[in-house]
Amino acid sequence: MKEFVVRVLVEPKPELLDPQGQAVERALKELGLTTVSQTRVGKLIKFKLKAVSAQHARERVTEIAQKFLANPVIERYSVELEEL
Amino acid sequence: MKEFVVRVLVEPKPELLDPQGQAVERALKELGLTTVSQTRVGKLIKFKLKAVSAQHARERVTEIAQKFLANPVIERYSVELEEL
Amino acid sequence: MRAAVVVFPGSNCDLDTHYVLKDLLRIETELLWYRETDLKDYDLIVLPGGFAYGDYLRAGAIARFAPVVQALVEYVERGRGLVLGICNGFQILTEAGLLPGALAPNLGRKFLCKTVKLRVENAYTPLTRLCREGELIELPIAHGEGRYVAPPETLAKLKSNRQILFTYHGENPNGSLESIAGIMDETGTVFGMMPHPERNCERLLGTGDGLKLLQGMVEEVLA
Amino acid sequence: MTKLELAQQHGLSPREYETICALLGREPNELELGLFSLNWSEHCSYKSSKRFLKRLPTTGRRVLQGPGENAGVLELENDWCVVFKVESHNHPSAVEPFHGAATGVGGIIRDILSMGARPIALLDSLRFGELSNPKARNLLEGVVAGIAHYGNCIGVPTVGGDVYFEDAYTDNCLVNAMCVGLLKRSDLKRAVAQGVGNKIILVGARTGRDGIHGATFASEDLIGEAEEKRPNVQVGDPFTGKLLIEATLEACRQPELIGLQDLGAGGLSTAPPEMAARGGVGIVIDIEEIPLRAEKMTPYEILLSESQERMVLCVRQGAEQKFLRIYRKWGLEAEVIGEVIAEKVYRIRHEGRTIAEVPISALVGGAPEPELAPLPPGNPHPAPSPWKGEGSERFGARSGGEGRGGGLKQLIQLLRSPTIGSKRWIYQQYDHTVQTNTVIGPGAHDAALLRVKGERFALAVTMGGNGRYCQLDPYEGGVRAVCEGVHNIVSVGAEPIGITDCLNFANPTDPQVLWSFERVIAGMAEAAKALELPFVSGNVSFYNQSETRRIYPTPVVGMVGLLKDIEQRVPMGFQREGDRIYLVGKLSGRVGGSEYLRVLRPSPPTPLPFEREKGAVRRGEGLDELEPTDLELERRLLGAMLALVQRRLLRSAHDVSEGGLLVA
Repeated sequence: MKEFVVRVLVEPKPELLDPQGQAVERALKELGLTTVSQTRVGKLIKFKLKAVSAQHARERVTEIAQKFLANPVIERYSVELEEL
Repeated sequence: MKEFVVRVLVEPKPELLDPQGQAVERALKELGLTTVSQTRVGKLIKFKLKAVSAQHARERVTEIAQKFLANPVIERYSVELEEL
Repeated sequence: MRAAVVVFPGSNCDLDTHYVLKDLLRIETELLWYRETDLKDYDLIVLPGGFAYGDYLRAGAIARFAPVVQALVEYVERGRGLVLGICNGFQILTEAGLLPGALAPNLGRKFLCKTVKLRVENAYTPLTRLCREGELIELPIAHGEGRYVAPPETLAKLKSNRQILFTYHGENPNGSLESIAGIMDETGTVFGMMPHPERNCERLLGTGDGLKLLQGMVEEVLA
Repeated sequence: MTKLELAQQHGLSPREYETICALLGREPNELELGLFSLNWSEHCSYKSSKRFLKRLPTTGRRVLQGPGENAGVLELENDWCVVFKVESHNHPSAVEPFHGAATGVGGIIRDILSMGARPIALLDSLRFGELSNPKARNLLEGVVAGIAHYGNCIGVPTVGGDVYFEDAYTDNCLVNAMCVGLLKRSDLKRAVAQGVGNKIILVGARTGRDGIHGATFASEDLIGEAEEKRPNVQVGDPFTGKLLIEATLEACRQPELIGLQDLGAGGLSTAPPEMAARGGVGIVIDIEEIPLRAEKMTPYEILLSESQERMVLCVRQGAEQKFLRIYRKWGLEAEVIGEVIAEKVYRIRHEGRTIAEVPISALVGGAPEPELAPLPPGNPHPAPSPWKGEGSERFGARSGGEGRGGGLKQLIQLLRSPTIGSKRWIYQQYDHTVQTNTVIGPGAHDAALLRVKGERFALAVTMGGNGRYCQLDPYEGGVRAVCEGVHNIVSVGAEPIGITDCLNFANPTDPQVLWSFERVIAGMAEAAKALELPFVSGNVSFYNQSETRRIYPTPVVGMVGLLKDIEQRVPMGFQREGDRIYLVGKLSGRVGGSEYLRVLRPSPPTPLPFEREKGAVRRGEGLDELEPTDLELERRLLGAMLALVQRRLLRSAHDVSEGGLLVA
């Protein structure tokens, strides 16, 4: 069994209004980052996982992300894997 | 000016109780990911940024992350940069 | 008639809802532990407000996998009875796919507890049968993730099937799509609403508008 | 480092260290030092305030439990009792506002729960710097969000409280939380351990490194230490808190439950010895039995940890499995960690060895009272008021055009002051209708009114306190803190029946602060005796100062009232055209300490209280003088109002406070 650090990044769908993203963008600009655009605020779910292979791990995590970690109506997700 | 996609990942400090992380870990295990451990739930702040150089962009973002995007008392952060 | 109010770890309005059904409407009502899966002889099942599983990750995201919700899917498929999700209950039903759409964080990014006006959009449903179409009623809301969102094709179906039951009137407190505050499923047996009818069933606490909604469900079963 | 230096690092003075060695007959080891540092902290022992607090009246016909327990208990009607208390989380909130405030709410809820009562209402009193200061805004944002997060998730409605914005609180915000609970007299529990062999069970969350030195931290000055000294911030989990309420209420229905207590400041180092002291027994604890959240924790860290959502139960020997089942059913940790022993000591065992053993009487109540003498400032009156005026100011009369005609403009300016203006932007973030008992909620009246399902009586609750009055005249400020509560309760038609309080002050080591502490208590005691109101619980928070600022002496009073018939409740708003309006009580026209002065007569920022001017503290010239309260008049006013309520002659009522008659 190998050990992986898994990061699932969940963010609001582009077409969905993201009030938190807008608020953060306003603040970033006030703090001097004037060239900022398209700010989105989402969730990071990070965990360690033992699996036989990276490919197997990615499959299992993707299935769970689709079913649980993200709500497909309002969110999209990406899975990142890193072997320890 | 170059354009970058910036991702700032903010998570609770390791020694701090993370009730949300614990709840998500219990759920992941019940959904069959039995070999999960050390689950943490944090924030993802994503935005586009124009800057003269990657190095300059990273400096500016790091400064703002420390002051605003993360609460140094209870959170730690990492900055990821990708040139478009 | 037998009713059940589901108790998740973290439910807060289970006792409030149980009080209305049992003490005000005199219906035999049980508190149903979330681990139960035998729902056969209930005519009405209510998923109450609260923070099931602490609402961690997303409101209702974890509660949806509770044994009682799995059993609920089958209960609905067999049309065994009526299901009403109030606030957290509505969030759980959308996460479980028993109701279309989703409840996103409020546009104002803050929890909101206030009384709002609602317009009854469809008065020919068990929940609204004691109301008139277009009638304005007052109910309290208390939520942080109450912004109803759905893709265009779902919205179109909701409209054509007249599945929209309530809309916020005068102000849209949380930025919901077309001010939607409550809907039902295509079969007309699963209902979800963000406002809390059980918190306005007595003149002592307000206008009492909430009672006739729960009474409607009871009368539908007894009819 | 010598043992003495280690003791001082634990916040213990050389004199205290000597006392410890005398009590033990030897030098304490590091673990025992940790036990003493928490049990003898100001927060847990009240060592600097005990002798003054004794002057508060604590008896009365309705008092079932006065100070000394987790919360006070008063009898109501038909075997119902009300349980209530105030707790402060000022220092943790200054370090991390969200979690500091959230854990404050969690802690006070568990104090009520450990009396066997279901929590039915929360109130909070908050003090911040001026809103123009960004630091104050951040603290406000974090504190309100933390209270909302915990209160809303745990399902206890937040129905009242108050908030002031004053420069004096810029560096030290105040977060006082009050919780009210109900129970039947037969269900009353006490925080006691008794019966040799009975088991001690730890329930709730696992133990981690949260907030170690939290209690002693509260006793240190917050001078520039917040940055480097990154105490492990305590994080509250309202979800576990809710499970703890349901499981504990179920446990309280079991006859084999002897007593229980919340693990507050000090965690396992203070709760078991306090329970043992009340039962006149000793307790032995096994470190290995304690469920941990972090790896490689030392016994020292485990005992001093202040992880939240944990409680300790004492249950009859043989019945422990029943209680473990109840808590595990709700998904909570539950382990037998020790038992009651005859020898009156707190004994800690680890891997079969005793690693610490201290007499209970040394830990609980053994702290020597520091020799601090209250010293009044240069003359019998407090420091100069921030406002310099010529002779006593009659509102408007003296100030030419500003008075006549200017009334509307001034009203708008007063209403714009954040202290007076609507607080809807705060309380709308709190769920104040859950449990469907809120008949009068926040923003609607001077007090909140809660119905009790199936009963005719109702419960009025209020919370508040004006620190500025106490800054100008501590005695009069103390009197007014009690009278304001009485006015608020009687305005909804209820009869005030009991008081809890949180006394927020700066360093007790400063004689003048101790003087104002003594005077505030004298004023509160006098008013409470005159109005026959017992103090049944309370809290003291010292060390609320920084290098540049010292908070006003701020007593926050929580008060409960009984309305025998809910149909006799009195709303606030005017009801019908033609109704006559009466002003009752004396109108002195004095404006000392008023919002009028602060808003409409701006002056240099408030000097550091008790500031020396040219060698002697100078008393202001009248402008700041507070009109002394006539307690005899207050007594008759209270009686008259209750009579009017009983005869249903009142259409509505409102207390005249900040902003005076103009705003009322």
